[in-house]
Amino acid sequence: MMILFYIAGTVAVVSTVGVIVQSNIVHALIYLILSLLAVAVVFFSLGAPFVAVLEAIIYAGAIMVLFLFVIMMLNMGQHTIDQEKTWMAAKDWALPAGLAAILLAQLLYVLRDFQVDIVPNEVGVLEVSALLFGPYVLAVELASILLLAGLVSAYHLAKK
Amino acid sequence: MQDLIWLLPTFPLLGFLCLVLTGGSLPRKIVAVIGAGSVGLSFLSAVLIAAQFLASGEDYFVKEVWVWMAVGEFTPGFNFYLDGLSLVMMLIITGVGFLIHLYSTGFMADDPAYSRFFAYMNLFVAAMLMLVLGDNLLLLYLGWEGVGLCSYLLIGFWYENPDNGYAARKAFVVTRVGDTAMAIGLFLLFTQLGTLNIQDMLGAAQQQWAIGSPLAIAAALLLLGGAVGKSAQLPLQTWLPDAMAGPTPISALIHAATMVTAGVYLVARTHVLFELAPTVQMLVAFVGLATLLMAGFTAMTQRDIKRILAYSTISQIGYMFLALGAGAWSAAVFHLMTHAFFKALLFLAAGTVILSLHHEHDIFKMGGIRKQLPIAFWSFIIGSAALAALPFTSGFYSKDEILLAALAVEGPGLLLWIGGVIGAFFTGIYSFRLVFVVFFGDSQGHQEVKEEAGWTMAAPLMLLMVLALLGGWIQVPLDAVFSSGAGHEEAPVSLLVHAVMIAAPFLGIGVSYLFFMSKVFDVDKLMANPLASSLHRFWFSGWGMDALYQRIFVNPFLYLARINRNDLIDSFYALLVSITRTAHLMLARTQTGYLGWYALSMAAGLVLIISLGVML
Amino acid sequence: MQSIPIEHGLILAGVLFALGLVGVLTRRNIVFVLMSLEVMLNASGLAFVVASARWGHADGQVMFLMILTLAAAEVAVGLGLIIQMYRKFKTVDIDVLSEMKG
Amino acid sequence: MTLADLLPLMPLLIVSATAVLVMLQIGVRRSHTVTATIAVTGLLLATLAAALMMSATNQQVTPLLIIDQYSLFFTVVCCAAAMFIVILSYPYLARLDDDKDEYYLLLVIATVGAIVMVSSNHFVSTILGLETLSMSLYGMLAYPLHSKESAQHPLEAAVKYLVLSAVSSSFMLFGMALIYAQTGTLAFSSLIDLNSNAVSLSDSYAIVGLLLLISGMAFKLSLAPFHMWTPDVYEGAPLPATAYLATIGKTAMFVVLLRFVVMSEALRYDAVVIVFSLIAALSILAGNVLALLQNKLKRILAYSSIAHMGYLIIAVIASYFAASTISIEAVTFYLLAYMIMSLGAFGVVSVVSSSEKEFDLVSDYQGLFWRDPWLALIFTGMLLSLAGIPLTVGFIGKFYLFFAGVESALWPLLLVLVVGSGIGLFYYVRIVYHMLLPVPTSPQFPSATGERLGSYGVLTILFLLLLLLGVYPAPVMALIETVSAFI
Repeated sequence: MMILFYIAGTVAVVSTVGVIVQSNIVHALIYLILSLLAVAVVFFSLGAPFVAVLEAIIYAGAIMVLFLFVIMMLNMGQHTIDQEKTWMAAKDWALPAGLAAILLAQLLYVLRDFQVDIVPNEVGVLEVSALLFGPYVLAVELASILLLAGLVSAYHLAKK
Repeated sequence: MQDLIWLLPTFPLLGFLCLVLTGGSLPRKIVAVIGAGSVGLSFLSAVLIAAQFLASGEDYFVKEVWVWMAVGEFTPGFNFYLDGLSLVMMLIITGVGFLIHLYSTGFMADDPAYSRFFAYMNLFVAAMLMLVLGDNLLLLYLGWEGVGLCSYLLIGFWYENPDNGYAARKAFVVTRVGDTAMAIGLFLLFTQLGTLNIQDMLGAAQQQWAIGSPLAIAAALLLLGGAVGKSAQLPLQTWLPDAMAGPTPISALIHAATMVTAGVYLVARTHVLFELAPTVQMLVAFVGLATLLMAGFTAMTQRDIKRILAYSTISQIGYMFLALGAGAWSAAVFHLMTHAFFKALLFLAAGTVILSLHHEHDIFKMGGIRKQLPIAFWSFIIGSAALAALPFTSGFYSKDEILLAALAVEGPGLLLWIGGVIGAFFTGIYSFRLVFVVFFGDSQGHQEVKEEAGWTMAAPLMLLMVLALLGGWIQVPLDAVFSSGAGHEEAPVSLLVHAVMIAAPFLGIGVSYLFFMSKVFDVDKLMANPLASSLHRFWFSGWGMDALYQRIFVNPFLYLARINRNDLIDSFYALLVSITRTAHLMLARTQTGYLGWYALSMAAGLVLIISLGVML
Repeated sequence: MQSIPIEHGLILAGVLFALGLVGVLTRRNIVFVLMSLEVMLNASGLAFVVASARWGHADGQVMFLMILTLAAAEVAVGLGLIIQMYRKFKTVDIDVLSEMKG
Repeated sequence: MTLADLLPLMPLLIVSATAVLVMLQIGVRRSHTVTATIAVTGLLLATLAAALMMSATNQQVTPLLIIDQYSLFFTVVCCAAAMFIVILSYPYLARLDDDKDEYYLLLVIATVGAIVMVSSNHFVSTILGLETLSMSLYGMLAYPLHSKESAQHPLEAAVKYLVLSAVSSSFMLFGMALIYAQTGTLAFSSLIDLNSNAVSLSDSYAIVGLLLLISGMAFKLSLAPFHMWTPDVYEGAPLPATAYLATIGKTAMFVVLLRFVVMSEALRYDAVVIVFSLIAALSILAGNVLALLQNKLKRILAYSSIAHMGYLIIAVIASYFAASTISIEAVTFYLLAYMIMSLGAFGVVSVVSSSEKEFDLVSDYQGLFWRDPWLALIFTGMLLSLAGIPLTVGFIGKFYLFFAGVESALWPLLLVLVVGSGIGLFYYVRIVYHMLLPVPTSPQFPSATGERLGSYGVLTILFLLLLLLGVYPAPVMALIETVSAFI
């Protein structure tokens, strides 16, 4: 499990780097899907098979397909790659990357003495659904309202 | 009925609102009804409340109307406090106020700004009632500033004349000096004693401060500053004579009967503090003595009828301060009341004279009008008699009490008494000088005399005449209020003392008679003497106080202003403005409109605060 | 079965989070910005699952589901806006959206 | 979740039912008037229900929601404000050449989110409420997108808000995850001493989690340095939506922030106090300075809202140092005051504007006193209240905040507050000054028509509230004192 975690983690990081540096948007999307799948494996290695499956189906599946549709609709194929390249000057990277690096360094710094080992006991679909239909039943209902809001907004904005 | 005490300021306030909101569009009749009627209603309720209060035999009565806000310990409220002192003040304000309002409906009949006049007057009455009835420092201060504002507005009522505007500003600025001292004093009391409630505060002061402790002295001094400013005592008296620029009913109401005595009220209300600071109390006595003498001298030399009365007001308030300083709190308030009667009477009568003589103010241009204006004449006779404290008039009783109290003061008692008697002598001179010059002798070629106006002006004069004569018999219910100061033993006083006190004003009247009536002595001949004439000039100018202030305050200030034209302080503000402007322009440039930049600023902000958090 | 130190899980989440942030900050193509946002949200979800695994209960996983929901809704609305933007400006460059400033 | 839990949820259920009803109605037959009427009725019912329940309800409904007097107080405030905004929106949208009904649907759903937020003491409900609110707001901000005549930039406003808001949400979520990793619970709880048996973490770890969460919240409250989006979004969005974002959006978020800070005892860490102080000072100064020479009303109000949120943070800091609940009362009162005056100010602008043309420049209001004295009076009242002039609710609110600051001896921040208020006076009074100028030769906007009667009614109510709470705030203060004891 431990090895799986590190391998999947490395894949996730590498493919995410791919997402943000790619100039070909379709490639970037593929990298993103790869990254999400790798995270799903990480979930699995942490003993959370249910969310791992959801990550793969909903995130890497449904949501990414939505992206793909839009990319197709906007007709952003090969010809936008050059444009993307002109938009990515090295100097634009320095400041954001620096800030993110500082942020990361701070996180590493505060995690330095946080040493708790996870023993990945499987917390699977049973436990999650017991929560969802128990104390969190209101959250499920509210999530439906949230999706309704998103639905109505998206419907109104995207029509015509 | 007592529960309805909040109605008292509410009636005039409503009157004010009605008059202001209609903006002068109401017919005069209705304005008169609203203006005078609201104060009348207020007086009526005051009488009923007073009757009930006195019948109840309680020492005091508190009505909590509402709590403005309750922030922790800080709970200022609209609470009214009624005891003997505020009872007397409330009756004077509403009673005399009502008579003056009634008089004004006739006096101001020709004025184009009729409605505005009554609006201000009503606001004044409301503020003054707030001042005397409030049970906490905030209400007191609100009323204090409110009456100051109304005084300013009313002195400058005829604002077309720039002199009036100047007088109004002068009054405002000079009293502001005192007000600032008082505000600091109130703040000191609040922070030191931790309560806004006046009674609680006084109680706390009594417990926490020893007699003569520096805090008590500081607080009493600062309050005295406010009182001196409002009541036109030395050294802040210079605004009151100029304040006569306002319409005469204003002079009667604000600058004789009520507002200028607010200083006396303030000292009487906080007398506990002054008892804790005996040196300051002695200072009060000497301020009063100096003022009454100074103003007495000045009044003898004035020519403007209203200025004479103004100086006499200053002088009489000097007597009240003398009484306060002597610890005769009741006597001071008693004199405040009788003074309100006879001085209002004198001012209103003077208003009648002025109106009848087409706005003539110079007494030496009047003369011999007793036949044409009998009511005014008798008003002046009675008013002046009371002012000079002739026996059996109201002024006699109150002044008698004051002088006896002054005599009883340990140490400088005799000095104070002699000063007071000399003042009484001068009072006799100047008050009857006025009567003789204006009403006897020949007519000084003035134009024909207009008829005396209708009943609205006559009736208040009649009533005030009665009060000025008989007001001395009124028993003021102040014993409970000043119980702490009741230590004065009524020492037996020799007959000589009484004889001197009774004789002094008669002597003054005699002198006045010889100069201005029988002309046994000639003023002009006296004036030929260089010493006398320079003294006259000196006194006429009010002891040169205005010139002195011009020289030591105004001129240096103007000089500073001149050399500082491009100037330090201003450039400091200009610098502030340009700093904020520059800051604005720089910050506005950060609002680029670019999403990426905004996101970057968020990330930078996050990194910044987390760095702060991790490092600390 | 060996154990995984929790800080490694959190660090992985932090790295992904930082990468997503870099993407949001640098890309001018709004579709890339939206994708980077997904990375950030996903990283937060990962952190929840890691924490949940530490405590051995499912609350964090429930939170992950909620994040999934909101990410989906956010993407839907965001893509709707992108379509309108493309219709109006014929570009996906976010810098055209800078008509208001100051 | 039992039946007994349903009763306290009544306001929430009523508003949700209203949303469903509006949806059904849209499905049956579109009618602008009917939709608005349903929305107003539903929100009114919810307001009344919450007000009636207030004195008797104090219940934790599932781990997610706490329905106590405090949350019900803000439920009342938010529902009433939402109702007012619906009334203001009606004439504004009347001539929009697009479907109008979904706007009300979104508004009602956003109110569901707001109610969840003010009742939330759990991360899950916070996030769900917040995102429901935001998701609806994206739609509302961009609503006139399809209209050709729209003068504003709804698309730009919505995209900026969506992207930045998502960034801030992810900050918040990551912070929550870090805190959860330490405490093991998603409910708001103290970060200290909770798991004494578990491995204790360094303080700085907790602080990083807190600061991530706080910075996400600060974005929603448009506190500096996370404020940059505010003016652009305010300016570009249609007025009633801006009003919604500025009042209900901010208030709901602030209630969550307050509850979280109090329950987590976050202010026990010096670093958090310092960061809060910095945020407050920066917000007050930046907000007021940025508004200084601004000519667009919506941008002025945006900048001023930055400053006002900064004032509020002072009392939040004070809540830790003062022994009494006075600073919580101060925050509560100020939020109410801010709601009234801000809604009033946006309402005035919205009354003269419509989706086709917004009158957003200060110079548009030149001579308003001579053309529409009542409206000008209301606007003056709102502006003076925002500036904190006595006899308005804004003064009492600011005094309250000041008092809370004094109790806790936060002198430097109080100095900043005074300086900021001083600068603020300038730009508020400048607008009043413009209204007093002579009427320009060509008046900028037509006089009010009959359909705006409702808006005038709303403005009048707000104006009366402004005066009432400025002159006689004691009863409301007493109520607030009672409800504040629950937090």
